Amino acid sequence: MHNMPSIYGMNFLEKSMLGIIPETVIIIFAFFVLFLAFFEKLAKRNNSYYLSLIGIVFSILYVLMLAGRNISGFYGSFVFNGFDAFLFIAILFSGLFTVLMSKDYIENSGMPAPEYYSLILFGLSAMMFLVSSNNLIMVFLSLEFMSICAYILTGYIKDNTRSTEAALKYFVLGAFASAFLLFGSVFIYASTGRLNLYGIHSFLQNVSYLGVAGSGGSIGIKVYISAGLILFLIGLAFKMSLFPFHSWTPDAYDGAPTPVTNFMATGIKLAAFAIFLRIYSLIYDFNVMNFNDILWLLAVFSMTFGNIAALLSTNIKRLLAYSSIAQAGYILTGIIGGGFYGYSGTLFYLLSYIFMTAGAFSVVIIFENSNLISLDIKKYSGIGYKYPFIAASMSFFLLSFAGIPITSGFMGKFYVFSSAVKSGYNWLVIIALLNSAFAAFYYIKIIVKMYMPDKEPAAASSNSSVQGNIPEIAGGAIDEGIMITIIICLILTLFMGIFPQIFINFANNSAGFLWRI
Amino acid sequence: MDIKILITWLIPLFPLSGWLLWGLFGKYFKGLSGYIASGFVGVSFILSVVLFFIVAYSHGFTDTLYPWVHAGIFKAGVSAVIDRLSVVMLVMVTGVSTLVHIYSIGYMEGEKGFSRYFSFLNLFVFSMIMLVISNNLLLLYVFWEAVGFCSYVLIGFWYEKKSASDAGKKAFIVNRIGDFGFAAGIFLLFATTKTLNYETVFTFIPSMPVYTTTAIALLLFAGAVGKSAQFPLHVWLPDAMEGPTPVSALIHAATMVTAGVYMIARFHIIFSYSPAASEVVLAVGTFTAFFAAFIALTQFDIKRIIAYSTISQLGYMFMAVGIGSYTAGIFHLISHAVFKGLLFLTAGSVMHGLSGELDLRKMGGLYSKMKTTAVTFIVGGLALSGIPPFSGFFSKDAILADIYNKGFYFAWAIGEITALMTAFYIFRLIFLAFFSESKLDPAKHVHESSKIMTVPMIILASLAVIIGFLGMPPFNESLFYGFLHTDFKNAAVFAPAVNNVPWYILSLISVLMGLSGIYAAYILYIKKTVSPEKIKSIFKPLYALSYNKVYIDEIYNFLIVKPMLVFFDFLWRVVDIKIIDGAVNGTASAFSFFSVKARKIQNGMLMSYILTLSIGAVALLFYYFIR
Amino acid sequence: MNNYLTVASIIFCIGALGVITRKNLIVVFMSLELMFNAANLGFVAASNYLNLISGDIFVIFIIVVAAAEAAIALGIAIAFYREKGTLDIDRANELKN
Amino acid sequence: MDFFIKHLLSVLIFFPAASIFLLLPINKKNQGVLRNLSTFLSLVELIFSFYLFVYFKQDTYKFQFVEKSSWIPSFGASYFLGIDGVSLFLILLTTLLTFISLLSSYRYIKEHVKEFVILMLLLETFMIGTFASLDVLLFYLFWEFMLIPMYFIIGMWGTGKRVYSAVKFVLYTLSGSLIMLFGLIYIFIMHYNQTGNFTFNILRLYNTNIPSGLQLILFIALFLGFAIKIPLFPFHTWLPDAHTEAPTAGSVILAGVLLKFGVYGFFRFAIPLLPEAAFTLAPFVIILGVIGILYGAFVSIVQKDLKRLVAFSSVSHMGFIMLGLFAMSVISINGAVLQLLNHGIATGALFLFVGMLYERMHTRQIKDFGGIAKKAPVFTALFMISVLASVGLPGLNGFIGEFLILIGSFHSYPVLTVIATSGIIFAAVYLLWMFQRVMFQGVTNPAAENFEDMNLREIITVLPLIILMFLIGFYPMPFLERIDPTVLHFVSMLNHHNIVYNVIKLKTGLSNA
Repeated sequence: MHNMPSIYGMNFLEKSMLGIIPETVIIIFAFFVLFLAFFEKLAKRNNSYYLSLIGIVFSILYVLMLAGRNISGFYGSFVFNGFDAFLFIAILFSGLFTVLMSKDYIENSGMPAPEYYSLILFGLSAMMFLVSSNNLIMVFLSLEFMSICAYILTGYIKDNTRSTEAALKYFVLGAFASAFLLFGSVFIYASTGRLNLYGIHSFLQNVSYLGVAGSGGSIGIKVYISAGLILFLIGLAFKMSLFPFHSWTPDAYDGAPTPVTNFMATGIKLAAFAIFLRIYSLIYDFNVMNFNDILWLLAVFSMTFGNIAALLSTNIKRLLAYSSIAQAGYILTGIIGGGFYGYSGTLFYLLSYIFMTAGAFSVVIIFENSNLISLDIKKYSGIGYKYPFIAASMSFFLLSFAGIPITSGFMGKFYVFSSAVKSGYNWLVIIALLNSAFAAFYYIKIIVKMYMPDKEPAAASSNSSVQGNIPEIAGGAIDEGIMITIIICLILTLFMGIFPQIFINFANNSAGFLWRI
Repeated sequence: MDIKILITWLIPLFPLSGWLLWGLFGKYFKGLSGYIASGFVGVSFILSVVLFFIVAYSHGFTDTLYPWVHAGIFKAGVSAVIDRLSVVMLVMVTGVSTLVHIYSIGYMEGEKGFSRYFSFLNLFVFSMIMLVISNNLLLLYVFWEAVGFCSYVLIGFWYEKKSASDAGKKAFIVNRIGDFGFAAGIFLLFATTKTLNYETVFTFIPSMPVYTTTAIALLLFAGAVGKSAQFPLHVWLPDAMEGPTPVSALIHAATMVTAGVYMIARFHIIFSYSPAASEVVLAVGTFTAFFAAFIALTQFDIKRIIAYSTISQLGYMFMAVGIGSYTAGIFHLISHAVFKGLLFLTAGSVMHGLSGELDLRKMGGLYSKMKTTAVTFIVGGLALSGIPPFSGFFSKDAILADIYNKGFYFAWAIGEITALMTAFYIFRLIFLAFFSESKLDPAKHVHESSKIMTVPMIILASLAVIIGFLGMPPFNESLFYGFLHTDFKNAAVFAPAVNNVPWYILSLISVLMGLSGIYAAYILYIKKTVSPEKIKSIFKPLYALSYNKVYIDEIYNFLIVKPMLVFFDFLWRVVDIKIIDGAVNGTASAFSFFSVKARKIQNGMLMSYILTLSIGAVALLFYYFIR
Repeated sequence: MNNYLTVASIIFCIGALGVITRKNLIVVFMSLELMFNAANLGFVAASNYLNLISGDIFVIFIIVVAAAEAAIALGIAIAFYREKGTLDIDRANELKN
Repeated sequence: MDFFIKHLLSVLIFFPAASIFLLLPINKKNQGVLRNLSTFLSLVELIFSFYLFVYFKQDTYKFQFVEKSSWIPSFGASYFLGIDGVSLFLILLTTLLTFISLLSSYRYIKEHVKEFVILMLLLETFMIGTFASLDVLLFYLFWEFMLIPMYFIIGMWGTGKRVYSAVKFVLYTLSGSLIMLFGLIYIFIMHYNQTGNFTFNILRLYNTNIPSGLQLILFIALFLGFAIKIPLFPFHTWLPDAHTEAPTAGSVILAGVLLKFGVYGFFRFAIPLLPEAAFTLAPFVIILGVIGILYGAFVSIVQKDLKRLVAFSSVSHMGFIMLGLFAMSVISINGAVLQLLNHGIATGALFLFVGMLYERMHTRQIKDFGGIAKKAPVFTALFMISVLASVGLPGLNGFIGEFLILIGSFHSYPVLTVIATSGIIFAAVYLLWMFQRVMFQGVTNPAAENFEDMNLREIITVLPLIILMFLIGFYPMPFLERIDPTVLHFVSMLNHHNIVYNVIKLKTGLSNA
């Protein structure tokens, strides 16, 4: 409650502006990139690509400058504190990766680059707004902003039926879900009369002091606010792609251009979880309603459904989509675990998650760019010998998904699960562990394909056995952007797996900001 | 280091080094290895004789070479006990081994794997020596099994013959069955006394509850049954005749098979404190003696006949130790070692002469062709059938007299009948092989064996004549008794002498038995006043029973081996693959089934997606508001 | 105000049902708009009841966003029609399993 | 030098991993260099590990070569290494077997040599780490990642249904160890709730006091993880497949080292952490072990595939070890630990010989062999020695371990011990029968006609194992006197727990009355 006065007290515009500088930078660069589209000459080559990279880097620098500040601007509809700093960095990284990995892809797709990059930048800024927004209006607006960018990006590739269809589905479902979110906020507003999150917080606090919201009291408020929160949760759960609000995930991931898939899988998920975490931590203290057992159900269903569905899927993008549903379940475990420990665990997991996902998708893109290979996993057979480094890193990311030690995936899982055990959700953890046991199967299935082509090594001589069906990378050379992405992801995944302490410290700081509210 | 201790450890050292030499560098030595090996064993024979006199004129001692296994309270060292019993055994073992080694040089001449043969023979001698002198049960058990292993290797010496390798395997496994009991006995002993060292164990025995003692004794005896081929574990010994004959002479007549008797004599305190166990020993011994002799009556394979006679003679020894007259048992052990070794060597020489012929029906009239062999064989035969003044007479009568005087009349009667049968079958063999008209094909050139083979035979034969006088009756005033019985003075007397019939009456009876057996063989096979066929037709079922070795092997095969194999196959094919692994793979397939179902939900229809979403929403609201 | 909210909820449900049942893309979009407007109604009612302005502000924003969404929607619809030659959403079944 | 000894364990753990960087630049075409270099490196590692043996103080149970530095403070996890008499020999076994299996695969591994040697060295790093780490999280890190190189080794160089076996191996063991992870996390949290600070230091976690009922559940959780690794009777089905399809080197490492981790886990974690549950459940574990002994032996008798036979024999041997461990007497645990080494040595050797047979005749079916003894005397002699060691013939290593186990267990579990003892009979049956059919009798398969005897490399490969068989058989003291103090301390610790436990039971009983 320490900064309550600063919320309702007078704020200076500069201070408010200071809070949103990173977003602003991104937006400005987005407009630059967009302007590039007007000049034929500039639109050629990769100006927009580099420009957006520069923008993101700048914004990261700004975030680092602001880190540690605690700003609340625009009459409390924004806050910027350690929590946001952490998530901004994460989101910007996911944007960075998305941009890095989309150079060749966009060229191959033959669509104009500037618009694409500007959309990504806009999406990024929207996510950052969403994270730092502290007001139901802002939440709704930035959510919609983000989603609209995502819709467009999903359907970005013209005359590609899959892309269009994905956009269609994503849009209809997304709008449907945000309608729920909206209606939820109606109820919340109606019951509390506040739109500012801190306001809601304080309201609930007072009510709970009066012993109303708890057991008994005026049923009206209790019912309204619970209904509102549930509807709100549904809206966010959609973005977090939790079962049963996941149904867009596989199709959208599948149809969308792969960099965009990566964007959705990392950025949007990150932002959604962040805002959910913020709201949840606000309402958690006083059990307005016992959220946890609903979340419990969602988590269990998500991970189980995701893993089981992924078990037999043959298209790698769909497989990753399903696995991301499962991962969402794991992340939710941390939130359920709750408390300082649980939240920092969740943040840690989110961070590690974006790195492994980005890595995996960039490997997928490499083979997609060389148009010889489809998304069918069968086509991956034997690439382990042709491209040792790429295959090795791919296996490493997959192992990280599976949660095998010395990868960040293990540390994250360990963190969130132990937090859940700490608050006594033993069955949840057992189920989650069993899940990750048989989830390992389909991750390993890909590794099997890459390294163990189904022919006797004795039969064919050393290398010719695996040369046969392997695609040549188009033009032989792999785009350096993607390689950079892979290397960064590899290093960070490994590093977070072995020496997680420094990242845990970051997560602790930001979680601390959550907690102090 | 004290000289006698040095000697003690040198005795096993020589054969051991021999084993290593031939085992590693055998192919560089060629024929030489035989002589050197015999030399080694000879040296340890001389050393043991020296040790014998040292002990005879001083007293026994024990020594520990090095601490071997120390784990917690479990302590066992490589340590030897040298007392009169062990030196007697040592002299016997090394002596017979030396002769057999020398004999083998001739017998195995030109064999492929000559050095391998001698290396394992040396290893056997080493193990046997260690078995005799070992001072704790762990060490005993170790070499108890080691000798079994040696016999496994040597029986299967001609491993390319399936029958040979089968026999070796059978010997090892049957012995293992016995050792299983032996091991259990050791465990029980350790569990009760917390030590395996002989003296310490023996101090505990008198104060031990008798049922424990009995249990221990019986379990140990199981080991003896296996090792000394007593019923029902006797099946391996006849098959063991697949091995080279000197091996049979050394291992399966003189030394290894008598280890059981030695063990009981060594643990006489345990056995004497448990009358029940001793009863069992007596019973088993008696039955086996009779049973084996009965089978031996009708066999035609000379080595098998001698093998069965070995089993039956071992039965005598067990009778002896079963009634607590350990000295007599050991005495019979020694004399039997001599004359049975002799019989085997001579049988080997016969085989050698006939280039591997074993079937009596294809022999005859060999006396003229191989005089030395024949004479020595007859000496052995007389000794076996207990005709004075041959050693067998003294030793066997010592046992039978004791049995009678201690009042086990039934056992005594059986013993006498067995004596009769023994005399009959051995002389049946002698007559058929050496005297009756020749049935072997003239093409085969029969020759007397070389000196290197005959000399050991002659030595053993002469021993068979003189050694008996060590036990000049009355036995318990004889030299041997006087020398050895001091070792057994601590034994509890559980079977006191009830009547004191003078020895000459009993001896007379048994001598008559022996003579009548010989006479029966004589009229059947030389005079032919009664044709064997006639006898055969009269006792047809009995004959069939005896001829087919009482069908023991068949029974085992059908009642135990076959069902077990079927059961194991069932375990593997059904329990392992179908049930357990089936469960494992079943879960996997179950998951993939669910996966198919789950992906049905993702059917690509926008409406169904929206439906799922809104159903989920409704469900959540509902879930909350019903609570 | 409960009545207002009830009405709003009913409208919302109608909209949802419309989205679920109708096959024509345009109708689906209309139903979505209906749901948004249900929310608007709720906000207006609430702010009126609570004598607060923030609800009304929210409504303005919602309308704006809805407009933007409609634009996207039509864009997608056109693209879809260009490819499939129809607006039947059941034809969007290329991505499955 | 002093520094070297001080950080010997770290050196041992990370030397193989570091040596990978030496191998990476080498072109995968020149396989000879790769083979020789990797073998040499593992030899160096082996020599390093001898220092461990030399500088090991044998008169104390305390952990030695201890290294401790902070790793993840916020989990209380630290880089905490140290060995006692048990892990000492297991580490030595690991280094030895890695060297041997690298040496053995010169002929077997024809393709992707580079990947192979790299994976082997990686595996070595993780195996040693698992034995050396005294921090639960560190242990788990090493423990679980170990699966991956092994999985690649089976899957890439295996035969027949290699992929199936590899995946089965990984999933089976992984599911086990994840359940185990739950148990470990729970204890970790429990310790936090009691003391208020996170720690993964196993020595501290020993002091967590856990109610009996909970202990049972947690013990079962840990039990699953370790029992699958051993593998104990009902969880053994991954083993035959993995063993059968794996390349020789893989089988050697799998049988020689990986199976030991289960027992080691029980020794280091399950039993000391949850002593009461261990005491309560010991009879059941022992029953499973004894079933395993007989079952493994029975099934081995009817096997047609050599490797499968040896695999099932491992099940039988591990049963003995479990019996010894859970009888919880000093003697039997001494025996069990010694038997861990013996099993590694004997079974490793058997797999090497089976591998040589396979290299020469390209079959593993017993019926295809026969009459090899005549062709290859040296091979026969050494093979026979290893077979007899596995049979448990006195004078060879196998005997000492089994005897100690049985004689130690007899006091508390006479009947079960006697049943287990009957296993020695069946061991003789299946191994000697196999040996007879493979080596003796006439030559049936023409391929056996020109069966060349072992060459120098192969002799060098197996010689260390053969020597060890005789050494342990005739003079096991160097091993036992180092193992004994550790075991003594272990048992006294348990007995202390046991007394407390009985006291509690007494109290509760009184309160109930």
